[in-house]
Amino acid sequence: MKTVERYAVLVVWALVVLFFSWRSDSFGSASTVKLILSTQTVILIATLGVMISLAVQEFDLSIGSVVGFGGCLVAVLDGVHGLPPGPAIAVTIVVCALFGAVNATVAVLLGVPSIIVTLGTGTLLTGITLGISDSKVVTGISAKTVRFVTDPFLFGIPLPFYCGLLLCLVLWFVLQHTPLGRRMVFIAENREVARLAGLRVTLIRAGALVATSTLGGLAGIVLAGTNSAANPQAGASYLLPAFAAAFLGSTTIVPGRFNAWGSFVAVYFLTTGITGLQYLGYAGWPEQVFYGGSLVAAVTLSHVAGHRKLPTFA
Amino acid sequence: MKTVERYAVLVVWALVVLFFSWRSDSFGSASTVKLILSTQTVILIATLGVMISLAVQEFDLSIGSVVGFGGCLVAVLDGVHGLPPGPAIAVTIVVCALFGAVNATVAVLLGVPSIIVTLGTGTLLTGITLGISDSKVVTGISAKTVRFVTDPFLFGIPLPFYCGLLLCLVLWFVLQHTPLGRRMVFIAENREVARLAGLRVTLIRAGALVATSTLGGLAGIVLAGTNSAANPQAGASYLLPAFAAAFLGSTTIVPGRFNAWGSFVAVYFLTTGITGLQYLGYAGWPEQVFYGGSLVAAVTLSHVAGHRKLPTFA
Amino acid sequence: AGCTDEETPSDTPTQSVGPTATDAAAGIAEAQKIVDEYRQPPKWQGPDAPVKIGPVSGKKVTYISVSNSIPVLKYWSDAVTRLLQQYGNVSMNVIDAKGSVDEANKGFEQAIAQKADVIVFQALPAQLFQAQITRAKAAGIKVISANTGVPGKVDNGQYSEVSFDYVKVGQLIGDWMVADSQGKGKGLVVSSDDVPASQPQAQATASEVKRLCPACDIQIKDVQIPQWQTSVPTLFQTTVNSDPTRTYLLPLYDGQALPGLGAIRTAGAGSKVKVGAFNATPGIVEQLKDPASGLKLDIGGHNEWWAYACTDAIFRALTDTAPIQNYNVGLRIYDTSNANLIQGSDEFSWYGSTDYRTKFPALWTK
Amino acid sequence: MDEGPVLELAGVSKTFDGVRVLHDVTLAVRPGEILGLIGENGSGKSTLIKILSGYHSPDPGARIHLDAAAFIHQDLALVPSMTVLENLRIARFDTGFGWRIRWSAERARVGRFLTQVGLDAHPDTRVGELSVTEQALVAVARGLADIEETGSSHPLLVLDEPTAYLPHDGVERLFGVLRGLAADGAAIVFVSHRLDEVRELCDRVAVLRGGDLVATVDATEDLLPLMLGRPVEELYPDTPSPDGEALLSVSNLSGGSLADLSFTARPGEIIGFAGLPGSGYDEVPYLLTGARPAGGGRIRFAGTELPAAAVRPRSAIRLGMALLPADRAQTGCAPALTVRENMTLPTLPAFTRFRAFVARRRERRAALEQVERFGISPRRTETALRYLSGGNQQKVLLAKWMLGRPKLLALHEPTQGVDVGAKREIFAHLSDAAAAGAVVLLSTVEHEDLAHLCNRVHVFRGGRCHRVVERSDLTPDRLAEAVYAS
Ligand SMILES: Nc1ncnc2c1ncn2[C@@H]1O[C@H](COP(=O)(O)OP(=O)(O)OP(=O)(O)O)[C@@H](O)[C@H]1O
Ligand SMILES: Nc1ncnc2c1ncn2[C@@H]1O[C@H](COP(=O)(O)OP(=O)(O)OP(=O)(O)O)[C@@H](O)[C@H]1O
Ligand SMILES: [Mg+2]
Ligand SMILES: [Mg+2]
Repeated sequence: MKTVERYAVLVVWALVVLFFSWRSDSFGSASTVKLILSTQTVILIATLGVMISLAVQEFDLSIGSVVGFGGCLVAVLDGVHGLPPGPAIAVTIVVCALFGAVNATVAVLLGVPSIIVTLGTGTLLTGITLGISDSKVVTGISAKTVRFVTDPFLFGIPLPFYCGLLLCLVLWFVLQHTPLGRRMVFIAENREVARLAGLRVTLIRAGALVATSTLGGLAGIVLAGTNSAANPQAGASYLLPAFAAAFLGSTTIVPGRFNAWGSFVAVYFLTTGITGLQYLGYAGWPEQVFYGGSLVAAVTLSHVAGHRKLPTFA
Repeated sequence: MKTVERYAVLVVWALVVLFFSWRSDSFGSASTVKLILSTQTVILIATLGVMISLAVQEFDLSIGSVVGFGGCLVAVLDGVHGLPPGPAIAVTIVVCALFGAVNATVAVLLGVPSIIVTLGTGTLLTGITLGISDSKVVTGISAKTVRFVTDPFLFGIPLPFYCGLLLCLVLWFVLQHTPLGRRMVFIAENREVARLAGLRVTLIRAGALVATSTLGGLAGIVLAGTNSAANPQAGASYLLPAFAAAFLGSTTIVPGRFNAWGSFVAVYFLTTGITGLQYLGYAGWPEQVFYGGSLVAAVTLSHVAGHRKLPTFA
Repeated sequence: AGCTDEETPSDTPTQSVGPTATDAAAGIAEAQKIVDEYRQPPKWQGPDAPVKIGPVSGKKVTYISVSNSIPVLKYWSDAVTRLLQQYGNVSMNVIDAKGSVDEANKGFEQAIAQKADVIVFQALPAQLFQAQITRAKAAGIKVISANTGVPGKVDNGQYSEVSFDYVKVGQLIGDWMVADSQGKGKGLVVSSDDVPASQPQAQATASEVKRLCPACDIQIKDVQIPQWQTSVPTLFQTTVNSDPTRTYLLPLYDGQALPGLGAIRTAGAGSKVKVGAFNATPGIVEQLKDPASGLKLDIGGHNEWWAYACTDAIFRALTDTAPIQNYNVGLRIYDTSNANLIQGSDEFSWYGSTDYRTKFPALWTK
Repeated sequence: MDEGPVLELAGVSKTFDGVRVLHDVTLAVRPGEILGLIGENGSGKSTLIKILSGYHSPDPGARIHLDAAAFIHQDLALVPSMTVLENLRIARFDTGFGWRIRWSAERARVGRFLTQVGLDAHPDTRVGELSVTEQALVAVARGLADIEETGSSHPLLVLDEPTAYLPHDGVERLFGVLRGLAADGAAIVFVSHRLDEVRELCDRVAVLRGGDLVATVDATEDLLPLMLGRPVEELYPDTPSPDGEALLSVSNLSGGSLADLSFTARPGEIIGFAGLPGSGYDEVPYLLTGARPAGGGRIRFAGTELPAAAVRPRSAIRLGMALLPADRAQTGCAPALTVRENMTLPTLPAFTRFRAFVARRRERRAALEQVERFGISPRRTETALRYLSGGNQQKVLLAKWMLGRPKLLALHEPTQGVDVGAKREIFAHLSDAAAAGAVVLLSTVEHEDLAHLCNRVHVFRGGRCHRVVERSDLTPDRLAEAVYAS
């Protein structure tokens, strides 16, 4: 049963792939794989970002805003103020990390639940993003940055995907194999007990929130680089998909825990269905029905297969 | 300290009102009060809806979709199929309640965390909404329905506001003064304790999810009636504001618990700021900065004043 | 000015064309004339250069729509798909970006992977896709942008731009306000800067009003899509409350106006304000007949006409024919005087002109 | 060699929300010394310990000297969903290259500590799958592991009521370990409400009363009066004599580690259940009341007969049963809610007007009555339960069930963490309930209590009841013999 649970989502994924390969001639091809892998990097990074907070039972609802903000900031620095790509990216990441530190201060030090804090700070940051970009698409990102982000790197897939892959690897290692990873799970399970056991709960929780915002900023940079421009409103559309993928990911590979490869699988599983439907010509509402339906089905299936508690949230 | 905590949000609200009355000539007037009270009914009802689930530690992320769906369904039934308003409204409410029952089945009976379930079912329902409305604005809601929803009822404010008020009263009574309310608090705190104390945990949790969807449907009906048309896309924009208000509400009046009057205050507090800014001519991004900022400030303030744990979520 | 305006729009749409009215009466008269003209069925002013569509058969088009959950966008993608198939045996793959830039990017990648011949992207800011356009061009794919605001404006590497003349729409809204208020109107334009066409349209309204009516007054405020539901209702009411003489409320689109119409109805202000917007969306434009809604003007752009124009632009791109700058897709003013035209479910019958159905195919020679 | 004290504190006070719970405590523990720390419930023992561990900060003016220390907290502080290994080593995993946890080394090490405390469990077992007793051993093992980790030759080990859930042989083994540690130079602070244990193990005893350190005396002194500050009364009430028809009859009950249990009980009977961990003695309260699903068997209670598998907590309560689980933190209480709210949870309909809304004044009065009856401190009903000491929380939970005047009390370790005075009160309440015609079922490791209170005790081995010791031969020694004899 354990194994069924672990791989339930993978099995559903395989079925989805088979189905679409059968129905559509062009679906089952290397170019589809390339397409699916190379276009979901932003959401992959954002998902890994929220997953880190979720792993210590913190909800970061500001992720969407940070993605939008990060993209605009790097575009403003690089495109408008003419900073070279390196410093522009570095400054953006630092600023996003600082934003995460603000979240952490209010949520962890003052003890206000992170879900409310980030709902507020996220809205505030969206306002700021609109302010700095004058509510307009920011353009002028240097060609170097854009090429760096969009040129094929290996097997025709651009570099950011491999960054995402590396990130998965790192997070998998940290969560599964290092003391920090275990401590995060411990904190998620029972914060008080973790404190009594002598863990630096405050530091780890704060660190997770900072990491989330940092990855959010990175996702924003990739987004802006891919488009060579940044839309201040673009971030909002990443909030729910990132959470959906992180939650779905927590039902597979290491069921019951938020985990990196689970998130990876979830991101690409959810995209596969949509891409398949598009190949078949069903753009529009069928996509949403499929997305929602497959999310519920996959989660329920792996849950029923495992008779196991999923991470509880409320 | 207790009292400061209880009324911190009210005090901040008063300060906001004073500030805007001072800065803007037209702000401090009966028409502003009327405006603020009469335009927020949809969000008030949606907030009360999510509050009910939150009170038993269930997250219903499908509320936005249900609002959109309810609006479209009533418009389709009344406007397209020509059902009289009464039956159209009744059918809509029943269908929304059934949707809530689906959420409840998967979340409570199968035991999948409600936050994932409703993320999925919500997306699915959005797809269905687009399907039933053919992705178009649905129109033709009978004039009677529209007048019923928009005609001034008392002090120039239309009926739905008073429905919202009544709902607050009922929910306040249930949550604060009935055994059911007390039991909901226990279920939120510790499900196992509640079960061992003989509470019908499953039933109450399921009931809360059904109630949330039912109120979501009601909010949708009010929305469609007010606009005399239903936009299948409209629901999504109610998700975050409803959660923001419910959370903010949990920090005031009965701090530490999700409560009806707290939600009421929160809804109107958050609107007041936006309205004031609009009077001063700052529409656009300053609104969001203010909204996010005042949310964080109010929550933090009442938290710091109370030295008390807010309801924990994650 | 008006329908016979053949000048290509200048780069800065805010800079309006035509005489500057020095005295108020002349301005009002001119505005009135334009409004009257556009109340009539739109006349064909399309291209006359033919295009040989023999070679297009079997070619592939990818069409990226910003969100097919929005009714009119869904209609367009369906209609263009049908026309391409019917007249040119061209197959079209529609991608719904669901409002997400990433999904739109995926559309470009998918088109490149599937070796499409033309990519159309609909109502997405062209600046966002410079890199993708460059890559598509490198792969030999022509890119057409649609409805980004100014017809024929191609400054991000696309092959052509096929758009409603949003600048004209903005001007018409301004003309209507000037005429309707007899040169005394005060108005609020509610833009939505996250929509690419919004700034040209909003600026056009403001400058048209300034040109024809020095005594009039226009403010512009920005309410973006995620806030339409929550901010527009209060914005309408605060505007009226803080200045009861500012009675012209001019959101860009009637979809944006919809939540505000509810607020007006609720406030019983239907007779005190005049809401004017663009799109003539079925379901919303009907509210012209309901005095309580406050909706007094809804300019319609002919959606099937646009679909033909878009099809034409695709044919020209597929055959490497010079693109058309401005298709002058039919616009018609609906207001309380001709609201009776809004009848039945066939929105195209409201416009009273069907020329495009024969004129366009006549250009598409084998 | 003259060693300085391992732990030295002076002027330690602690105030919670204006209430002083520790007042100017001064104390020193030397290497090799085992210091007992005793006091009534709520006298400040755990608070003092949490100050030592850095969990609470003391009021200004305190001086604390302490080098290397390990703590075993009250309520164990374990995470049930994680493995024994993770619980033991969470704060100090041994890592290899790339900060990778060395699982095999860890497993070996943990295995060693588990052997030391006599727990036969795999390091990868989830703690939640262990019994409460086994969990207590895990907590002890963690303390030992932590102390080894300090690497100090004179570490301090602090144990806050580690024996509350331990059976007799577990206690003996623990004492052996502690004595060994002390002989190697460790200092030990040992908290317990079992004064005989304190006397047996400790050299000196510090006595807290109401936050004041009233004395630090030799363990041979008479501790009870010092601790209570009042004359001592008889601990055990008279065992009531049952009469009438059987109120409860159980046939072939099985489930969990328990198989095939049958017995009957008459009103007024107090029946004990004893055995080694895993023998099934502690399943009875849960299976009878439907808290855990029974595998088979039938139950007849108060004229209703039904399959055991069909019992749910709700139906059990309706029939007049009450369950007091041992795991207070996970299944017993809602710590964030008030004493009153916790107390009236199962009986709320009794405090309503028209069965519709809560008559809060009546509810408060009833809660206050219980607070007085059970001597709960502080004597307030509107405090959140989490702010009560462990023993007082336990009293609240018993008071909660007594409010409903149950006809069957199924209790698992009802006096865990309860001081002698309170224990006496709890026994008196149980005896009163029995005298009023209730059946009391008592699963506990406290053989002394069983011997004094019960009409008979069922002793379990390997999931089956292998002997019933009747009132006539019920002595602690007989009982221990029945439990441990092979
Ligand atoms: N966090 C807190 N806030 C307020 N009061 C507290 C808090 N923790 C403990 N107290 C109070 O401090 C007093 C001492 O509690 P403590 O837990 O130290 O008692 P104890 O001696 O360990 O009792 P027991 O034998 O029952 O475990 C009690 O009155 C308790 O209510
Ligand atoms: N929570 C745990 N408690 C105890 N042992 C564990 C735990 N998690 C893993 N281990 C053990 O540690 C060893 C290595 O762990 P794991 O299987 O995760 O690593 P791996 O095989 O190198 O990684 P992977 O299979 O993911 O590539 C295994 O023997 C595993 O059983
Ligand atoms: Mg392995
Ligand atoms: Mg204690």
